[in-house]
Amino acid sequence: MGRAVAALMTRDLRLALRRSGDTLQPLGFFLVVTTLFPLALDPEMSRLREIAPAALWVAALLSSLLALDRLFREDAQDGSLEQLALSGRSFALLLLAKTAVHWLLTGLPLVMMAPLAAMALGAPVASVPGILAALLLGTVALSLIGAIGAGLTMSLSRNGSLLSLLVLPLAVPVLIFGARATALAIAGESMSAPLYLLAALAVLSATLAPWALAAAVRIGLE
Amino acid sequence: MGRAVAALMTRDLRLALRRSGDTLQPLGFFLVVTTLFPLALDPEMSRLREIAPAALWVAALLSSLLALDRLFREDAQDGSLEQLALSGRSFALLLLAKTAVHWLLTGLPLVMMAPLAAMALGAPVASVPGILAALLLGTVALSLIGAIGAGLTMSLSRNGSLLSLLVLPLAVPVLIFGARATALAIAGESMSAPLYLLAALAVLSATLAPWALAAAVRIGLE
Amino acid sequence: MEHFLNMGGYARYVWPSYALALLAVVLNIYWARRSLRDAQSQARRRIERAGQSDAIKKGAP
Amino acid sequence: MNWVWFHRFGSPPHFYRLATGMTPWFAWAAALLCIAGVIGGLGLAPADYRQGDGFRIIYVHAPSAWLSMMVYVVMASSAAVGLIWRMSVSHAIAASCAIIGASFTAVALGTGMLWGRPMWGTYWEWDPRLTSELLLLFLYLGYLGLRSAIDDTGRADRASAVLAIVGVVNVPIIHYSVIWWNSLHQAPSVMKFDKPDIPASMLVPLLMMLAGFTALFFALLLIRARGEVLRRERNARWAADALNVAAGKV
Amino acid sequence: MNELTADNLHLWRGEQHVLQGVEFSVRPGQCLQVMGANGAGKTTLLRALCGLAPLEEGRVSWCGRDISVDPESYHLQLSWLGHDHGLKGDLTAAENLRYAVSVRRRVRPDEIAAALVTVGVPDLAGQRVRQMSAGQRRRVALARMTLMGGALWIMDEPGSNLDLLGQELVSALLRTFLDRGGIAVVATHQALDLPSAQLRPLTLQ
Amino acid sequence: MNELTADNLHLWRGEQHVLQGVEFSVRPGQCLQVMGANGAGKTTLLRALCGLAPLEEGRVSWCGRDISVDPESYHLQLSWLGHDHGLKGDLTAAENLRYAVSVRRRVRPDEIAAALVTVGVPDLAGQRVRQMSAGQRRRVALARMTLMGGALWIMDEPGSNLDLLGQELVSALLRTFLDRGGIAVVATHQALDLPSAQLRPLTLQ
Ligand code: HEM
Ligand SMILES: Nc1ncnc2c1ncn2[C@@H]1O[C@H](COP(=O)(O)OP(=O)(O)OP(=O)(O)O)[C@@H](O)[C@H]1O
Ligand SMILES: Nc1ncnc2c1ncn2[C@@H]1O[C@H](COP(=O)(O)OP(=O)(O)OP(=O)(O)O)[C@@H](O)[C@H]1O
Ligand SMILES: [Mg+2]
Ligand SMILES: [Mg+2]
Repeated sequence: MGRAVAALMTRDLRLALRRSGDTLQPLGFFLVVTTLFPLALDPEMSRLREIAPAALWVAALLSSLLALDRLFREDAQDGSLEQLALSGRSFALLLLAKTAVHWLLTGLPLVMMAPLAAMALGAPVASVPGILAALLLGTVALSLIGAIGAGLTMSLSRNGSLLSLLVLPLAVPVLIFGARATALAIAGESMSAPLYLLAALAVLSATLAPWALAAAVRIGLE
Repeated sequence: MGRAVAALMTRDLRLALRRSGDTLQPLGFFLVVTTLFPLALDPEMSRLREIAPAALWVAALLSSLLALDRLFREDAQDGSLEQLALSGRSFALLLLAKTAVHWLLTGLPLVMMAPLAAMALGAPVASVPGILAALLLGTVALSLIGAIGAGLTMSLSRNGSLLSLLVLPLAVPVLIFGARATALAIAGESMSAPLYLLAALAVLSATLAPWALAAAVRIGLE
Repeated sequence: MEHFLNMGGYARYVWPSYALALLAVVLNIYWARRSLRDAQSQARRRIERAGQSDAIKKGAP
Repeated sequence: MNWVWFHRFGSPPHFYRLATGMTPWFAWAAALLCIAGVIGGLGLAPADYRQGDGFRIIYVHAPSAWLSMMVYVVMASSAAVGLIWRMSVSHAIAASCAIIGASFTAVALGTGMLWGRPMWGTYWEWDPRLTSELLLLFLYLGYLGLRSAIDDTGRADRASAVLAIVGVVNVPIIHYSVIWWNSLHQAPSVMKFDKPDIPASMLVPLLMMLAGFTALFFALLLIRARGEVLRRERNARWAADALNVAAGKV
Repeated sequence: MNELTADNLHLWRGEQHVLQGVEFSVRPGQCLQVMGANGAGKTTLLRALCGLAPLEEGRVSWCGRDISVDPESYHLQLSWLGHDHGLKGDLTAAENLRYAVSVRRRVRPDEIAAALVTVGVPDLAGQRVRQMSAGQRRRVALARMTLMGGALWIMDEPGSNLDLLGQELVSALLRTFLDRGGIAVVATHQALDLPSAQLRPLTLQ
Repeated sequence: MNELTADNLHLWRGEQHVLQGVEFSVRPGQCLQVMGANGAGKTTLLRALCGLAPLEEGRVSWCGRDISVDPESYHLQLSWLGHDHGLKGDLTAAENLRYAVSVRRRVRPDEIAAALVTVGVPDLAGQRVRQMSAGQRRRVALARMTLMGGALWIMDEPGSNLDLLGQELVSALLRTFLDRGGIAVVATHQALDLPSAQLRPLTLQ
């Protein structure tokens, strides 16, 4: 099983690197959005600091949304998803592996860029570790939730907006708790409460996602 | 020629809005996206009003990017783009028609939603016309720029797509001027300067787009 | 009565609320019964088609 | 334990008969309770000492808000049953819930906004409870959108079932949002398990309305579900009996 | 008079010299059957003839004029069927045909229905292409060929995914087209059932 | 002993009753050739046999056990080739094969090279699938079949887009597989060149 997962993940990573543009798009979007906020309002650091959490998290959520649509659709169209479904390995696990790649390509870069973005938005240095932790948990949850939506809309070609309509309401709790945690971190207060809730959400989605993914994608393959 | 363009546009529209209910989806999408910002902040109208411009324009960028990825790719994969290229009609015009549909599906709904969204984000009523004008110009520019990017992506698809890397830098000025104009409108000041710049950008991309599109997509079809 | 309709100055808010609720109830009843009727007529049509195909299979006129 | 009742319930013909028989009961209960509740709420109950007569909105607001959540739970659980035991009947029930739930969520939002104007001085406030209710509406819309996007009923059932189950997580968040965040919205006073803190003359009509709306929901549900069951029926025989049409005699 | 000529076509794909000086000329009523092993260059040649793939050397001319001079009027004469059929899965067969053909000319619903009858899928007019079988899709694509009109058909393996009746259908369509004075270029692995007078074989290696 | 049995399979597509009580059983060394006109239901049947399409009625069983009981161990025995070949265009042939097969079993580079030789595209190991011809892609997909192992092959029109040598290649691959005691289910429009003892025809309408 380990080899299967490894093979699938390397395949997807290599494909992503071959089309570097698609891979970098969410990151670029994230950058544009986070820089747009300071530009939009005349930059007084105090103000920026107040909206920094919102900016960070909305940017994170939307940029993870950007790459979702492609997550399963192409594999479904060229028939390689059937091959996975019939590989005799746990389909849920394989799809989880694909989701993990999605996180590596959209979530992880955000986490690594967060310090930069946070600074740009005027958050104090001390708050960075907290922000990192929050983003780490949050992006994981977002990738998992988003993957379920992608699986459900995989075989429906036309709807760009349906996917977001399905995913965003589900993703909002993550957004709320993440933003509060970040706000608290920036304010220098204890962020443990929302962080716990984030962790809970991450765990919940991690437990729910595998079967939901497998079920959704199987239905899409019929 | 008129019939050709009409046929193509109705085709793409019908593909996007298979059922009458689908028409509402873009609207729902914007409702959700604009809902995100207030959620991420703890609600105080004053601050909402400040991020309203950024929020609106982020939504605009996102929606155009979401739909962009599939603007030409699907037609290229299933071979219907070749059919258009060999239809004996002006290819540039046909591609422009596709871009127009893209705007109808992503830009127009946003423009129509803008009053509501602006209010929800706490912008004063007086500011609505200005915001509308800015969004109208801005979304047109975004759609055209995005289309060029998508076309180039196709042509480069052998060594991976560079969509975002092409589109985002070009889109940034639109966003900046747009957000600036919106901010001024909300503040109740004169927004003519950024509005002129937006108009200039829209015109520029409208003049560049047709031949750039045709050239890029032809290369992609080889 | 006057007093009742006035709702202590809150008429502008109370009555629309009740109207809205009533509207929703009525619409729901209408929609539900219509969907049932549609389904039934659909089923009838399908049954008749099935019946005909049976007849054809049996070679009956 | 014996599952006979479960399987009988799962058999379309039996369910269809059962539903046909039970609908009028729920309908009448709903009618009586709602009328009584409205009379009691608008007429008999005294004006609130703080909110004056404005509080009377509660008699439509709270019940519809309560339905908005209960319906989703019903939808999600029957969807789960349908997914696990491949029961077309419970899929039919789930499919019937969505529109009802969506409309009552809209009513809760509307009445709430109408109530908010006099009480909070604004129609809309980005308050957790309010926002989460709005999200519930989006959940319903997403469910409906997904269903309408899939042609084949069977696939639509299974796919939307997954969505409903995943989305149920948000319901407790709506319910407890008032407690978790310092919300403008008032905390549960009726839905509290210890003894409620409203005078009986106000409380009784509210309870009547709650019961009435719930009954109304089940009546609507049974009507719709019958239709949905018929739509999913491939073996025409019992359907023919149910519709008293003789199959083949055409 | 219509005529499709290719002289000395050269085309590289990557490192590979795929078309090495291909030459031919086809006149009305003739069908050029392009044969060759997998990877011989049939598709490449056909795309070059359509003007989709740029040539390194040589020229394709229609009625004596190089097609790159005025491609649009050349394309008005041309109907193309490639490996993939160019239908939208979310549209019904009838919609697909209507929109595709309307781009070139005004088309009446009864024409479309008639075309679907000729290709043997009369009752699929209202069905989504996504919900069709591989062969049914190919047939709908053939229906588009018959509707697009034009004096030149270029088809890449028209018979793929078709059953035996389908293979005959392809030959029949070609025969009627050629008899009406059309010019056809067809890449195929199966033999075409055409009178040898009309058949001009061309084998690539 | 391995055996694939289908009893009384019923399946609807939309309003259409596609599979109407299909029944058969195939034993090692036998190839079930599924035939039928376009739209007869071949692909649907094959997908149902794989467990991709849910049946309304009837059961498919492998070695006497219903495949829906323990699908994973059944799928370990199964290799599937559908209408579309399931290769990633941006990966080379060798990469495609390595990743696809590694999901099931450990595979050595020389095995992959050998497989590419057997299907007749020895020099394409390093070429992107996007840059291959239709037939070359199909051959790479066939190479995957030979590498995936398993005792049951289910193939949907393996010969589509293949030249004549390619058609023979398919028959040859099947022969060796059957001789090794494999079970094959193949939907095709062309005749398969197999000893009639091994061939079990099944025609759908
Ligand atoms: C758009 C605005 C509003 C929304 C979306 C909303 C939403 C809700 C929801 C979802 C519930 C159900 C609570 C539960 O059972 O857990 C509820 C109950 C209730 N709401 Fe609102 N509400 C709004 C405005 C208001 C206003 C302005 C008031 C009065 C000041 C109000 C008073 C109540 C009361 C008294 C209950 C019953 C609480 C209980 O006894 O459990 N609501 N509302
Ligand atoms: N984009 C490309 N880059 C590099 N080589 C290519 C490209 N496209 C095709 N080739 C090579 O050119 C040769 C001819 O390809 P072509 O598709 O014309 O073959 P074909 O005759 O159509 O084969 P088939 O019968 O399988 O369709 C093949 O060897 C293929 O590998
Ligand atoms: N998703 C679907 N919805 C409705 N009908 C469908 C769907 N998929 C297939 N069909 C119908 O089912 C029938 C069988 O399709 P199938 O693909 O099995 O045919 P086939 O035997 O593979 O044909 P071909 O030889 O062309 O591949 C066809 O008539 C098709 O129209
Ligand atoms: Mg070819
Ligand atoms: Mg098939």
